Amino acid sequence: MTFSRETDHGTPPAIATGKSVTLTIDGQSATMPEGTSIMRAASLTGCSIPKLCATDNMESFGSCRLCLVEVEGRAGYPASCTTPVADGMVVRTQTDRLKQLRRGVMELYISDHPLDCLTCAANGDCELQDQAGAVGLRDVRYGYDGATNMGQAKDQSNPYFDFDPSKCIVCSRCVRACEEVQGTFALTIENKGFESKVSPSQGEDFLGSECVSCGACVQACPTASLIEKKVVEIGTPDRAVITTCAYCGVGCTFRAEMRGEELVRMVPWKEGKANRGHSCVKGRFAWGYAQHQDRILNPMIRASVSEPWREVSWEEAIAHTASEFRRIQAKYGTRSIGGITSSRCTNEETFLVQKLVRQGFGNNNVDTCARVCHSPTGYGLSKTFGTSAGTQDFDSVMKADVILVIGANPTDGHPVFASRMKKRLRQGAKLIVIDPRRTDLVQSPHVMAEHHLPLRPGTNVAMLTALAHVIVTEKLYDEAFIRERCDWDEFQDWADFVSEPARSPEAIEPLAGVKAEEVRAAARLYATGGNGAIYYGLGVTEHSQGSSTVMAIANLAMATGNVGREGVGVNPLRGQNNVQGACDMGSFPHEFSGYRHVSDDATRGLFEQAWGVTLDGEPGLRIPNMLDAATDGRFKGIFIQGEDILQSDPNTHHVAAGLAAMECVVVQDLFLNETANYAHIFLPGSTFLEKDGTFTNAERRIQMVRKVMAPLNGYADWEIVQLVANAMGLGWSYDHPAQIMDEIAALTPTFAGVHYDRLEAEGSLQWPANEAAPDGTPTMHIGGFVRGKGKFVVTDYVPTDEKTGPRFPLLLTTGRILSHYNVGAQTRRTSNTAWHPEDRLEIHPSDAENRGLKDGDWVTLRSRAGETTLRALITERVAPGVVYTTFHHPETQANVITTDFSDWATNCPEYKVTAVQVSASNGPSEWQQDYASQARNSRRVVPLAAAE
Amino acid sequence: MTRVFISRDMASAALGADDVARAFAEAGCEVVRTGSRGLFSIEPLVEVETEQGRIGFGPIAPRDVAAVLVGSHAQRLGRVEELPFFAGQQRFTFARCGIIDPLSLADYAAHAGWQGLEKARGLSPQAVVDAVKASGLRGRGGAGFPTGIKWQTVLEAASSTKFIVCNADEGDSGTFADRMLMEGDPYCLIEGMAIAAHAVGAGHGYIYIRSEYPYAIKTMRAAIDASAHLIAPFTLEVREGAGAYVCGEETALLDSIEGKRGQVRAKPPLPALQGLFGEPTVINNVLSLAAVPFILAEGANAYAAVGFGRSRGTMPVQLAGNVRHGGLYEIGFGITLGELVNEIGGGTASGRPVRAVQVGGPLGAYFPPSMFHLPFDYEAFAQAGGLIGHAGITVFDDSVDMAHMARFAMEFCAAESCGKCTPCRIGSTRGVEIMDRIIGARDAAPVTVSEANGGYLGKALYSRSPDRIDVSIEAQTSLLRDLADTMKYGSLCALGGFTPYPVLSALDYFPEDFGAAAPAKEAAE
Amino acid sequence: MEEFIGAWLSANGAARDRLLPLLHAIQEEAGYIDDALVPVIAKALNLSRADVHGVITFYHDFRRRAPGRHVVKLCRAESCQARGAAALEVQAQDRLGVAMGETRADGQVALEPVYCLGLCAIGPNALVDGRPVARIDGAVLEQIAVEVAA
Amino acid sequence: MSDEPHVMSTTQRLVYMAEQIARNFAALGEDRTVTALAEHLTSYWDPHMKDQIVAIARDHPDSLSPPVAAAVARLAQGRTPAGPNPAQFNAVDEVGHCDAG
Repeated sequence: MTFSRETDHGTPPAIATGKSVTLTIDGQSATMPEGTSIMRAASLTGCSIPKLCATDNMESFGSCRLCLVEVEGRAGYPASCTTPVADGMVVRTQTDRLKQLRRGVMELYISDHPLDCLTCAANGDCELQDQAGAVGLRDVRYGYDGATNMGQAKDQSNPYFDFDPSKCIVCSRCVRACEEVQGTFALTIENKGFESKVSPSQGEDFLGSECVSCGACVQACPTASLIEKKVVEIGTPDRAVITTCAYCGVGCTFRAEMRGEELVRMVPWKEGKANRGHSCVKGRFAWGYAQHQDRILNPMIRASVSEPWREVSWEEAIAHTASEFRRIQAKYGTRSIGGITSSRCTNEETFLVQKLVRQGFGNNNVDTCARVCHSPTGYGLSKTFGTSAGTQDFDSVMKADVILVIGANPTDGHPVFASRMKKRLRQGAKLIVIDPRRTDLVQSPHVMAEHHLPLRPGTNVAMLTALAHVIVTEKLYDEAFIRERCDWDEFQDWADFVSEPARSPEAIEPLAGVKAEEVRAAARLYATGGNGAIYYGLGVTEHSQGSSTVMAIANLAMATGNVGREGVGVNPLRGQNNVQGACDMGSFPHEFSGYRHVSDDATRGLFEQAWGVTLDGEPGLRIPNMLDAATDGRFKGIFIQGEDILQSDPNTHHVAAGLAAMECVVVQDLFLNETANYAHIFLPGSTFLEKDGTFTNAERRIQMVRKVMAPLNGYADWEIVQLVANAMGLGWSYDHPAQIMDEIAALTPTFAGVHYDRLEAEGSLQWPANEAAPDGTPTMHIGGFVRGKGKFVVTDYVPTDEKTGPRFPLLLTTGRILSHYNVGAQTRRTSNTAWHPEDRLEIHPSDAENRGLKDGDWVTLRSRAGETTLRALITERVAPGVVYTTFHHPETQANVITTDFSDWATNCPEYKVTAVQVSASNGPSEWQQDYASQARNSRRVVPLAAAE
Repeated sequence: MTRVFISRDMASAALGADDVARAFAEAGCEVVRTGSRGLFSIEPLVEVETEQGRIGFGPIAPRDVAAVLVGSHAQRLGRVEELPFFAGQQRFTFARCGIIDPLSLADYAAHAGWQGLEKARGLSPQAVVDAVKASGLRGRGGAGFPTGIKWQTVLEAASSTKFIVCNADEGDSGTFADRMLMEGDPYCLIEGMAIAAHAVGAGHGYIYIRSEYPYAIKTMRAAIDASAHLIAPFTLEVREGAGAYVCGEETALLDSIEGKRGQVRAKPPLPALQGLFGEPTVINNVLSLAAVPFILAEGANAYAAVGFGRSRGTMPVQLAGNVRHGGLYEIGFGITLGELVNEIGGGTASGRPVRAVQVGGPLGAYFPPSMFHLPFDYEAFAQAGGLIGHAGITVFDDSVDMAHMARFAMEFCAAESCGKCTPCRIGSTRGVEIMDRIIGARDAAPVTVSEANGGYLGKALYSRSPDRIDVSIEAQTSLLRDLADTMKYGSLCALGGFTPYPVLSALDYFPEDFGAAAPAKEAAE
Repeated sequence: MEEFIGAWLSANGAARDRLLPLLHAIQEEAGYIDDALVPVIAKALNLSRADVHGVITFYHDFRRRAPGRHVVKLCRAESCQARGAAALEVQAQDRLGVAMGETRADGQVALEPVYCLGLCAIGPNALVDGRPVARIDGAVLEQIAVEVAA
Repeated sequence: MSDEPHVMSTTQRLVYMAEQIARNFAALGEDRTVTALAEHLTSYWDPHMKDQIVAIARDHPDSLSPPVAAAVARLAQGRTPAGPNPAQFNAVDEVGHCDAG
């Protein structure tokens, strides 16, 4: 693909009314939907009307006055961006008079703009420059001795972009982008008239302002006033490749804009159906890790973890890997090794890793990082609805009337989707937030939750059942829907169960700590407020009753008829870019791709036939059970692709003990991660920029990942897995990931229609995509549930065994922050650390006061599992008795604290509830010190040249 | 006890009426504070209640109390309504102003108050709208849009929430009718708004009053409190502006009420369909709404019977600036400019010849006496390259420098531009610069920073050294015309769009002030 | 001031459209709107700091710094100019020792422009600490100067 | 639960897991709990874990609650101890087999 700017029709499409009008533009007849602007109509007809303040991802504004047109029978020269088309209208967009007016306006613009085009970073990629040319401006008769806004200091505080007010034309596109697209309202125009100036917050610099660095303003800027530092450094791009972001489960599509082999910038792609042209600070800017000096580019091996690493050739590394696995299996048995697939890798890579385990290792010991995040989603939604996935596409939120957010913090975790949700909220949808913390959604500029239920961590099921109690006892349920779509007897069992007085909001008030009246009001709103859509995150799943909570959510949606159309549904906000895909691809030890149990003979037969081996019909081990088996001496080798279980999994001591007990730990990753401290073989991985493949986002959307540069490590990850497989004698012969997808399609009914040629042509597909749904499935369960009748499951509240007591009186819950992603392996290696250089412990002022803590003090955080130290952040975001931290920095070792209690059905760890004590401290804990020294020791590398 | 009537109007107060009132009170009189009658040359005016009616004395100072009370004062005016300035007026809207205690509900009722609302409540909303249509009432804020049609649009808009907004952001120099009405007869405006609310189905209304009118704000607030029970369930509140002229533009005003920067919105959507908080909104000027009670009470025909051409009813004309009998003169449309300035206004206050009048505030054209034949009528003024606006007439004597006034028009636009659209935001500043060059060349002295601009705006205007452009009067005049063209046809709202009126009219009618015989009226369209 | 804001909001409501009334109230109470109050206002009305800052800087009325002890708002508009306001402006700057739009160094008096007070037949006019004064000539200016010297 | 750091042995953990699952099914009543638990263990537990819980039930019957014991008993029916499966392992072709050596 060569470089061309995306077509900009100037104004968004009209809100569909079904009516259309016919008009004449420059002699051409055009039929347009009612409400379309003249500007858009002209653009679609092929007439280009000059414009500066208009861009088609924002409402028209009408300030630049370049787009004036003539309309027959109307006085004056209406702005084409703000004037809708009308039947029979005759529009002229190019007349001498218009040229004269446009030149007059442009002359004014240029009278207050520096004439340094030749040395300007945006030279050649500047709308002002283009439009000055388009209107034929040749002279500025005002001279340059008048007042100007030039010569103002540049703001270079943001690590990724500069703001040069001298080049600003005050079109307000940045301000509007911040409001309309991002919903942060961090920008304004300061002063008025000639002194109007773009101002971050209160006239401060961008970094110190409310700006969240989503990049929407930079993208919107038509001049070099807001420009990426990389463009200044490298120059304007000369080609662009469409690809998919490798951060969270939103799955934003980007244009990777390149200059030669260098990536200049990532710009959100307007055609991207998940992000609709928007981005966040991670996807937009935080890709520098791909070139970070910490990346390991050569394979390495060592006999024991106390030795330094020895760089070796790929051949040696692969051969050693294969031989170690075979040696271990020969000695300890087939089931003594396993693998972990990565939610950050592509579907194709994930599929290959599980295939390696099932076909090559001959067992089902494959698991994935979804174990620690959304495994309860898979279990719960599969049991109730019949499909282990969310029911909607993201667009659906724009039709929701009541949005219920449970245990999710989308403005930090899924910011691009949060922006759309906030847009819908600004349009008037109502919001209910169930979360122990006062997240940004509860109250932030222009967003205010109708009800916030700040429940005590660990009481989700009790709370959801109380909501159900209100809906059932007040007869707010949708009987027609239930009778038609669900099993009525099961509903009645469930209704009887939830109706018991012990499950009323009043009964659980002492337990959950939320006023019963507020719970009742929230239940009524959800049940009766129109389209009710539930969005949830890890605050639902990462509990001892994660699966029950998911089923309780599904029960609520079914009871109120909020499934099976746009604007409703049950929507897990997936944590990682491809966690949906990794699960779809058969990464769980009990099921093949497409969620089919390994014990099912027909399915197994299909795979056995395709792969030419006999497959194990017994489920394999889950990650924690692998670690137990390792500690017991029965599990000796593991292949871990792109996951840092030591940092991300709970009870670090337990993980470390398990890993230490193994004979061959193979880590495939970009960096020497924490798990690699216990590894014997390190296979350098490739980034999403260096390979082809697909990711599946939280809305089941399969999107292309495209190689924009050659892998620095020499191989894409799928190639490395293939090398290992072939070294183990599996005889794979994939030349391109497209062939892997063909195999997936052939073996997986829900993916039957997914092929690269279709993805290329259509941009994306939402599974199921097969004969029954040739165009994919944006909304699931229309007309009926996948499993047949929707199943109401009785979800009894079973308190966690992790309990507070005199020694551990506080409850710790964990989460993430906007600028960082999971364990931070990527984002810590970018300038995103400017926003969040360390993990902090949020503690309520009263709890801090009781302990004599001041903001910023070092504190020891201690649980039954271990202790760590970090600095305190005193805030009323958390309730008294609750503390909160993120887990982005390995120094913090937050998972030293978390216990190995887990979800009863899936063993998803109970990250969100740990009983802790907090006390003043003066430095790092013993474990942190030991660990730091061991990590240093473990990371010694003898380079290839020296090793030879 | 003698009853005396003394105005509490801000203009009267500025001339010392409060001290006079205190003096009469101290002298044992019952002092009734009224609005102003509207002739400022006789303010502070004291009217003494007698058997012959209210006998006026003015202007009066505190020391004059005794002389007034014995009736011997030299400034004895007789019955005020019989003075020539008042005798010729047709006071429909201002019938009560200056006569009643503005906050006395009893006074208001006794002077035919609430009759319009009562009538309206007996009619269907459509019938009320029809009456307003039939009266021919056009928006008194300046644009002259038929009020009834606007109401019809709001009436037909499907929404359960609608608003009535009164534009009382009377920022035009030379106008004060809104202020006088709000201070002198606030219930009249409230009644008009209540009728509008009934007509379109609105539940709440706002009166947006500029902060420069503290008296009006106070009076309106008190009047709203006192009359709440009479207009219920309709409710009203006053919103105070904050010194932004542009908020007189209706969409900027709506944004300002919403708590935003008072920037102009692009239209469509029309406020009638998506106005305040996105809901259908009637937004009318004070005088439009205040005309409505008369129309309902006396009938549309009574109103429409007066007027000229398509301009029906009366217009409260305001005579201002250097004028002998400055004040408010309500009269049917059609009276000529000359009659107003010379006969009613009595020529200049300075006694020097009238050289120019600006009609319609800072965005209105300057006319020389040669144009005094113009009838006061929306269409006639538009045709002559001007506008009636809010019907303020500012009179200048022959000492005026019209180039300076043209510069001031640009300067005012620069000071008040909201900054949204480019022609106004940059153009107004460039306009000031051009005028400085023209004046500089005319005065044959190079412009220097200190000389041309000692003031606060000057600092922003000159930051770089002169460059090589043609600074001749001819070139700059031609550039001025081009700039005016860009502003007039390119601006988003009337601030940038109408600033060319005073500039070009000054240039066309008074070319001698611009240093050269500028080409006669050619670019003015 | 935070208490004042809290009390005002509980009496008057905390919707976005209360922003201008609140800013007026704060300015009436404190004489100006300190930048440090912006986050408090923003949070209370569920706005961003940028929103509030943009509004404060848009309107001429709102001050971000303490004003002079006395404020003279002198009308510069056409009707007053027709009655000699331009010359008066020069005189006033001289007599009060402060440029238009500024506060005198000693903080005693600020001279601010105002565009029309609606007293257009009796100019030149001013608001002296909120009190309207009309027909200002040399003598009246002198009275004003004495008044604001106090 | 004591406040001492808890490190569970694998045996303890399996018992804990089975009991935890049972508690979450308890609202169904004992019969259905036993069925559901047995199904769950069959579907999600690796063969060795199944063998272990069966062994626990056999060797330490007191360590399991009645419904868990009943479910494990149902699970035990028809199970043979699992172990390395050379045939399956060797189903991989020769090269792989050699490599493992």
